[in-house]
Amino acid sequence: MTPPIKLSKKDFATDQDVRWCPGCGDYAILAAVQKTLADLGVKREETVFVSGIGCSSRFPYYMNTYGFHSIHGRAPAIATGLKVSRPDLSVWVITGDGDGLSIGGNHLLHALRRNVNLNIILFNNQIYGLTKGQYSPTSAVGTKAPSTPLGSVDYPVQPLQVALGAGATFVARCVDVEAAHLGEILTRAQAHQGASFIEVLQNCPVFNEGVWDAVTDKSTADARQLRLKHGQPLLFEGGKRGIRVRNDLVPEAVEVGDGPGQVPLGQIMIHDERAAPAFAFLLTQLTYPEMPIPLGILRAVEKTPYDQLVHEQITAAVSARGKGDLKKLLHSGMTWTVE
Amino acid sequence: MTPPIKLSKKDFATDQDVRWCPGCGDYAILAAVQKTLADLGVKREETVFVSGIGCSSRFPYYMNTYGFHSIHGRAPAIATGLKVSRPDLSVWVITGDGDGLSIGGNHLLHALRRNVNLNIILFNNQIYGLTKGQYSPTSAVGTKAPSTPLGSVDYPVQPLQVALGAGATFVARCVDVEAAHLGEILTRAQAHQGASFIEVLQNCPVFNEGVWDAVTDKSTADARQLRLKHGQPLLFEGGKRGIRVRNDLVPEAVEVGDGPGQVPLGQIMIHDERAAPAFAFLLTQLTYPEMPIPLGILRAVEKTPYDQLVHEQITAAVSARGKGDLKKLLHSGMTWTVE
Amino acid sequence: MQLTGTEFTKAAAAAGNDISTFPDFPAEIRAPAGSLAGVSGFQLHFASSDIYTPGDAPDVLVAMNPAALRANLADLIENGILIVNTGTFTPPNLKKAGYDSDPLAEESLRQKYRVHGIDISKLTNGSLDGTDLTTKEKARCKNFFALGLMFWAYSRDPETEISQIKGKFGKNDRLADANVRAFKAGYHYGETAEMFQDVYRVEKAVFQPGVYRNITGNEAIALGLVAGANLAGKPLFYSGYPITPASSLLHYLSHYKNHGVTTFQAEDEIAGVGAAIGAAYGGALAVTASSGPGISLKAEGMALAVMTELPLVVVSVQRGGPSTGLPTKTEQSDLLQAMYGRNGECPVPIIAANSPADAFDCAILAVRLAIRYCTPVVLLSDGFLANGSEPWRLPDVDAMEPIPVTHRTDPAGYQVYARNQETLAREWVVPGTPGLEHRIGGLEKDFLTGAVSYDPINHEKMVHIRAAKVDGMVQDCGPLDLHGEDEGDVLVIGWGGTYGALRQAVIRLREQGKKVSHAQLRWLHPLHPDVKGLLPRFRRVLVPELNMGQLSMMLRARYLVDAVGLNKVQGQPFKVAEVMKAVEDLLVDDRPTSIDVARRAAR
Amino acid sequence: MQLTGTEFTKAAAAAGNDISTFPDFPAEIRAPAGSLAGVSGFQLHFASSDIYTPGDAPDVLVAMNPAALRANLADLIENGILIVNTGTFTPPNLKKAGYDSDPLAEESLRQKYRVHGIDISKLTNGSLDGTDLTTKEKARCKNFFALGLMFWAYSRDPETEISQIKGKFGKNDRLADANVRAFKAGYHYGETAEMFQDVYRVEKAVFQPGVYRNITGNEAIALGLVAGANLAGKPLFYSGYPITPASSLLHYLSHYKNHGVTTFQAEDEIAGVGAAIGAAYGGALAVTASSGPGISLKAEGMALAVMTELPLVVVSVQRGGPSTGLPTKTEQSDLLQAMYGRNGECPVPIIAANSPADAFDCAILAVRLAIRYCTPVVLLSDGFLANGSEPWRLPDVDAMEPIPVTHRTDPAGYQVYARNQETLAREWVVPGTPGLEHRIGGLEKDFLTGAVSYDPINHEKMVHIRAAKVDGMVQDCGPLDLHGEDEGDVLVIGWGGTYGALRQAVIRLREQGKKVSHAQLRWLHPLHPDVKGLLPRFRRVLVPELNMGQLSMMLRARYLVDAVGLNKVQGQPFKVAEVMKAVEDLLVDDRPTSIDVARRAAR
Ligand SMILES: Cc1ncc(C[n+]2csc(CCOP(=O)(O)OP(=O)(O)O)c2C)c(N)n1
Ligand SMILES: Cc1ncc(C[n+]2csc(CCOP(=O)(O)OP(=O)(O)O)c2C)c(N)n1
Ligand code: SF4
Ligand code: SF4
Ligand SMILES: [Mg+2]
Ligand SMILES: [Mg+2]
Repeated sequence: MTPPIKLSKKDFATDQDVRWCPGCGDYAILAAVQKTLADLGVKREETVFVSGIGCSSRFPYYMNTYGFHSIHGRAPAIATGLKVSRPDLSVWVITGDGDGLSIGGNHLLHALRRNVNLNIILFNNQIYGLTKGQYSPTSAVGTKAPSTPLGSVDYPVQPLQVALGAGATFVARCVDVEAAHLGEILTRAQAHQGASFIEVLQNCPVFNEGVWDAVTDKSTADARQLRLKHGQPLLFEGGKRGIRVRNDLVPEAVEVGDGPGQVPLGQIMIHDERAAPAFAFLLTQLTYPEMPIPLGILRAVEKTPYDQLVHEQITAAVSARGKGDLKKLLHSGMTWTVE
Repeated sequence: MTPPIKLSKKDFATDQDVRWCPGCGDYAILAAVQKTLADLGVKREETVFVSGIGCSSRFPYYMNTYGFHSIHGRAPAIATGLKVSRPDLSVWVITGDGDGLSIGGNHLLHALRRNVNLNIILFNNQIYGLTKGQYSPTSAVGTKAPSTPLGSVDYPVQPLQVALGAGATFVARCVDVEAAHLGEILTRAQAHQGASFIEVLQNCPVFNEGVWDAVTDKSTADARQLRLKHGQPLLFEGGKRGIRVRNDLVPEAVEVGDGPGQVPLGQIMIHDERAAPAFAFLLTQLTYPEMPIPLGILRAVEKTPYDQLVHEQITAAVSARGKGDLKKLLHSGMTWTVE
Repeated sequence: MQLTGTEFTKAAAAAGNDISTFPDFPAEIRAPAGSLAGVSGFQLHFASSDIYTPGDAPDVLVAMNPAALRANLADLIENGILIVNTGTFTPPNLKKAGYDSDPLAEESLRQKYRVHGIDISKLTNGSLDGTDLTTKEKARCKNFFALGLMFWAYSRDPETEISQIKGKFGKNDRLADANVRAFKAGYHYGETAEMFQDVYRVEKAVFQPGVYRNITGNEAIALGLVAGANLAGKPLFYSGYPITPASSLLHYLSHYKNHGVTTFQAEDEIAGVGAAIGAAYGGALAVTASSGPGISLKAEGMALAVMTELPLVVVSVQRGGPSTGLPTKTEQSDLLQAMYGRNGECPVPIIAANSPADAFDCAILAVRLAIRYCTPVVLLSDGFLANGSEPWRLPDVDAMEPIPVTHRTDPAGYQVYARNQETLAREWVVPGTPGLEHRIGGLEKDFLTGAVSYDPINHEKMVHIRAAKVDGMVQDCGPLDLHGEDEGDVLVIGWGGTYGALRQAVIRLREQGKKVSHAQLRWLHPLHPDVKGLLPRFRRVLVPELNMGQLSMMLRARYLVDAVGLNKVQGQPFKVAEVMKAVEDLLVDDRPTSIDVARRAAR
Repeated sequence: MQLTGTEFTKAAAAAGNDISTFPDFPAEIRAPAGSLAGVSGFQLHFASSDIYTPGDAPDVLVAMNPAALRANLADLIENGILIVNTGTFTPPNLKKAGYDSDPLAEESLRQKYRVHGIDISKLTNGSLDGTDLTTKEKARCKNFFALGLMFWAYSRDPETEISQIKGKFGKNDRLADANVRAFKAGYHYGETAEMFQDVYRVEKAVFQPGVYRNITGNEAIALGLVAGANLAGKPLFYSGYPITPASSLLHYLSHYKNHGVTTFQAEDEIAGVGAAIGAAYGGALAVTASSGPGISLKAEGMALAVMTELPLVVVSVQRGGPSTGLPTKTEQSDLLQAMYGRNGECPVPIIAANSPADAFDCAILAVRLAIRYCTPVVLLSDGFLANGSEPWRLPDVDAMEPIPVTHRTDPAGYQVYARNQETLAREWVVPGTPGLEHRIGGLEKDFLTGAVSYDPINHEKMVHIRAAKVDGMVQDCGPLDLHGEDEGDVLVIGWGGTYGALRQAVIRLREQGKKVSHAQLRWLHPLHPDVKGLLPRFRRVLVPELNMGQLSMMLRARYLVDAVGLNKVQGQPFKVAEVMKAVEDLLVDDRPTSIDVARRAAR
């Protein structure tokens, strides 16, 4: 056997022209995924990207792996069938805020609650890109879009809250242009046994330019982003500030230190990926401008994935009853013979 | 004008034979709803019950109000259209754990996140009753049912967690047979402006007999139920025990008192319906047998309902641009005349 | 009553009779006993000649309460035997059933039928005196009393049944004992009272030699799918969402885990077809099933399978529509939904099972076509077949033709949409194969590379290829199931579960010397190639369907034949007499272009 | 190019020409400029005679880059004018377009067309020297340069356009100024260089007097719905989920809030139809719209509306299928989905708009039918109509016939499913009405009380009533749109957006003395009652459709007429010449039973 050749990022690119608009955040995500897979040394042929419909859902065309650009909102269901029948494959789901949370919300919910061993990346640009810019279920109230010239009045959902409500075992948030951080999270997601859900804050320069700038802008990122590190206190602004949780479970951003008006480090909440879900839920309540927004892994707990349980049950049935024999099966029940 | 005649519970019953199985928990819920509406003095003609498909969804046939027994899982969408176009009506949604959380999960999610002013009652019997007993998304792992002779392997969802994940503004839980408590909660739900979500633990004696007995059984209820009262400490077993939340947000059931090994009342968590959602989420983590299960209103916050915002926008548009004139509308844009 | 019927069926089968059953149960799980909505019927036909339907008008009706009487009396033949449980004919029950006065008191009833009033409730109770059963438990035994009565009436061997009951109730021998007591009491009551003037004895029908078992349509499909997967050497992946009358497919298959069957209870029908597509892409034999509105929900997914050309079996167990309709009643009204219920030109092959046992073969055929042509296939069944049963001669497993599957592994020259020239199937390449990584999806495909293509000519070409692939399946059609000469006065042409009624009607008409033939179509899309030549060789063509004329429309459009529909949409199967009458009308009168069972029934 | 086309259209309209446009844009939002997938075309036809289509082969082609040339050259008539922006014919661009060498260098090109190579990029840039525009901004102005060129070529008044540009860019007068500069530069360039041999001047077409505006199909439907609601005195409730090419209906209507319009962007198509049903139940004029796969998803909801008999308008703006297909291309392949894409016997009336302006009338008709018959109604349009435009003579609002609505308020004797004898409509009783509280749903209904009924005869009766209600709408059909005599050699019969091409083809053939007539069906279900009598009066019947023969199938099945299909499934409208050719073939040759545009196009 020849030793496997180490693949490079380029090996994960296809010969297709990438058709996203110039400046679209999707390019950066694509690059990060390609690089991560190369770094992880995964096999192209054992990797499948399944997507729905949307700009983001074009993703599989640009990955030189197996890929399925399916129908709007149904990727989690299709990926579930694939993963359950082929647990040997590494299955990724690419979806958008419209694809995954509008039409596809239910399938996402069920893939997460079943804890199917999928890596789900939701590109959140707070807009329907492909259909030319209508507001989405994550768009802020007041979004002016082709279908809401006077501003939207629907309250948005938070993707991470939906995921936690579904009982997701791995919940994370990243930013499109932060390749290194994205790579780290993707690596963790790939290692996680069960459904991994990653929200990527993505810029759509054409229909929603700068919607995440307030939190992703490099110059202010320090003050507006809370980098989650398991076992570490929730600190930001270079450790100068942190998050304390009051007795009534209200989180506060405080100055850290021992001076007057400051809060000692010991009172700063310690991040725990493995905590009960209310903790992660509390983190999702940290929203700009009142609070820095959390980036990284909010939750990662172990729970046997659905696909594995399905196969364990099948294996158990086979060992309990013996490998099924078709003839016997047909002849079961009451039979009689005519001569 | 003649003064309105006060209606009785019986006035809310129809002439239809109620077709649920003898002993079904649905009877008690029906009675409680009929009584509450009579007590509240609502007008039958201004009340509409919309349901999907399932045993529970037969409910509208037995209410002498307007009613719509629609299709499987879609009641929240239908009710949204009705309420948005007719905000003067009081619109109730009746759904089951299958109807509302399996096929209809997405519509439920969106009705809740939009905060449409509906009263949604989900009858949770942890089973598909109407189709003869398959397990549902709320069934415990290991449920043996016609489609899972070896036991189900899907992890269940918690209806209340799904609701909180969707950003629901009113979230409550009741038991089918506790008429008085159910009546209180229904009354509050009806008063709540926005989407009210009530999970009712319902017994299906035919396919899932006694699934809630562990927590609903009168003889042990005291120890296993946590009655939520806004502004009051989380106490149960007649106040002998209570819930304390540790610094790392883990809730503990403790003996209350000042004796050794006991926890002083002051450290017991105070229930706050208006707290940020992580608090209610934390309450949903209290599950039998480790913990008493919370009953009552977990969350109730004010937020202008969607239907109201829609109409405010329309009204604002009319006052800004004047009531639309069809002739003007047709003649808008570039026109030219041919003689 | 379902239990009683099932037991009787087994007994008849064991006695070597040809059987055909049609349980007709209410939509409510447990409608209040005694109400009209709660009537649970079970019609059973057995005879010593080959039979094809559960019997038209029954010869004997056992009415366990007033509602049952009201619901079924109209079906009983004149001078038929009517057994009534008088113990339930109480004023409240009469009221529930909508009777103003006691119908048993009416002279006309006794003139028309041979009425036997028996207080079955009381007799059953009596038979259980001294047991520790609750009143409720006792009441439940009364069906076994009735069964015993019928066993006596039809000279069945009570011992087989007694051991059956014991087997059924297993460890709970308190109940077994009670039911056996009730059963015996009924049997003995008949014997002792000599109630019946004629005691039926059905002789063994002439059967092909072999081992038989009794089978329902859904059981047969489940077994056929397992067999198909077996023949293809593929794991079976079945995903579905419960819905009457398709649910039991999921139930049966979930018992076959040791046969490598994976069952997935999806969150809805859309996920059901979606997961199946995912599994098909992964290389499994993927199947999804549903009924009526559930099939509507699968439309978008089925279209995706058409565009991506993946093997997939979609079973549609039809029920009464439209909308939620009549979930527990049978109908054939989803043929056109299967043909046209998707956007764009989106052809899928469609085959239909014509009897419970035939459903087994059809399921295997569906698997074979899906794999051979790399395409979604629709298998139509209906509520009548799904729950009805007949004796099924067990096939010789070793003699079954294998279903060859090839998954390309050679990367050299691979083109995603290159086709097999004979079948026009593209290659089924599964993830995990090195060097063959490729992307597929729902946008129009380049005819060779499979890349997204908006090219106008390519699009048209692909539309034609997809159509040609289905049309080309005529090569797999096998012989047409034609009974009678290939020319004559009337050709009766049908499809699906009406087979029995149609075949029997034509047999009887032919016995009367009428020039009538019968073809039952297994292939609906493509239509069997022989149909074209056959139609013009008959003076008239009658198309009986349990819908408003769906196959009829297809035949008329395609062959410009002035086919006459016999249409019944009552949630009930055809009666042989209805079909015979329609043919007879057509033989004497050339005018009608559609015949309406309702008009007569409503007379 | 979309902008350029729109501007030119307006100018032509203002000049009094009859216009018809057909924007053909790529599926990608912004496919990489210069790639084949990124080609954005805009075909415009104007003439002084009545015209019905955006023109077959264009007389002039402006290719802004090599890809545009490659994609469109085949359409240009021989000896037509070809204007090429040579500035973009760089090696990378040529490669992107798939050219191995520069096509402009080929002699054959110049022999076939009147080629004008112009470095529009450079000229545009030049025209903007001295402005503070970025390179990108400058590059965007080049379309206006091209527009200026065409204005000169067709002798259009540049001043109207200049003020249009200024109006368009509004406050941002930096860009307005730049575009005006570019536009003028183009105009002047044409003038100065005297490039074109013939300068077109289109005379005013003969129009009925009145006030006109230019309108697209989707705009027309949006306005028609508002008008319909107005005529009915009802608030309009529109719910939909974005999908090409239906999205702009939602966009347009969301601007009409002050007309009492509520727009609801639902979470998916199922919720879209669901919310509409809820609103209909509440008494609003409820409308939902979608396309292709989105209509599939609405099937179950539509069936519920059929069963509950609620007024509802469902607009299906067809696009290329199957599956996701070709979202931005036009097709007529969803007629049978509208007819049959639901479970059970589930009839809905179907009408189709035949031109952008006609869509306005059809929308009102759909509203009228929905209310009058208390039923869901499908209005078919397509991508061609949705985005194409034509001049529309504004109707006299005061002369429009009101749509009467009655909501029963009298509880005495109310029966939920009692019907109006003329229309078979049940009464539309809305919540809020005291004493009329009632329950409806998707299970079969008792024909009078509306209670759930599993009665066999009642079911059949209801199936017949639902069918009869739709069939009875023939009373509302109005005259058939027939051009030519009601007998002859060939009847061309079509529906929907093919109207223009078909009518023009038949006009031309008749000018040549051929005995050809043309009927365009607005009513697809029920079919117009005159069709039956008309068909046999022609030697041959040609049914041109942008599908594989869907109306054709309906006509053949119903009338047993040997109709010949002219079928084109290329995502493109018919060309007049294609239709003429097919008729001519049929006039000389009686044999073909279907004609295939592809075979020719692929030649
Ligand atoms: C059944 C169906 N409904 C609607 C559409 C149209 N559609 C395609 S993508 C999309 C929304 C995409 O939004 P999102 O998922 O946020 O993706 P983005 O383009 O923003 O990356 C819609 C509405 C469709 N293709 N299919
Ligand atoms: C589209 C569709 N799919 C499936 C069904 C079958 N079905 C009816 S009710 C039901 C589940 C009901 O479960 P739940 O909502 O928990 O109600 P319950 O009967 O337990 O009260 C199912 C699967 C249907 N009627 N329609
Ligand atoms: S529209 Fe937005 S999301 Fe879509 S490709 Fe362009 S920039 Fe990206
Ligand atoms: S099956 Fe269960 S839920 Fe349904 S009516 Fe019977 S007891 Fe109630
Ligand atoms: Mg998006
Ligand atoms: Mg349930």
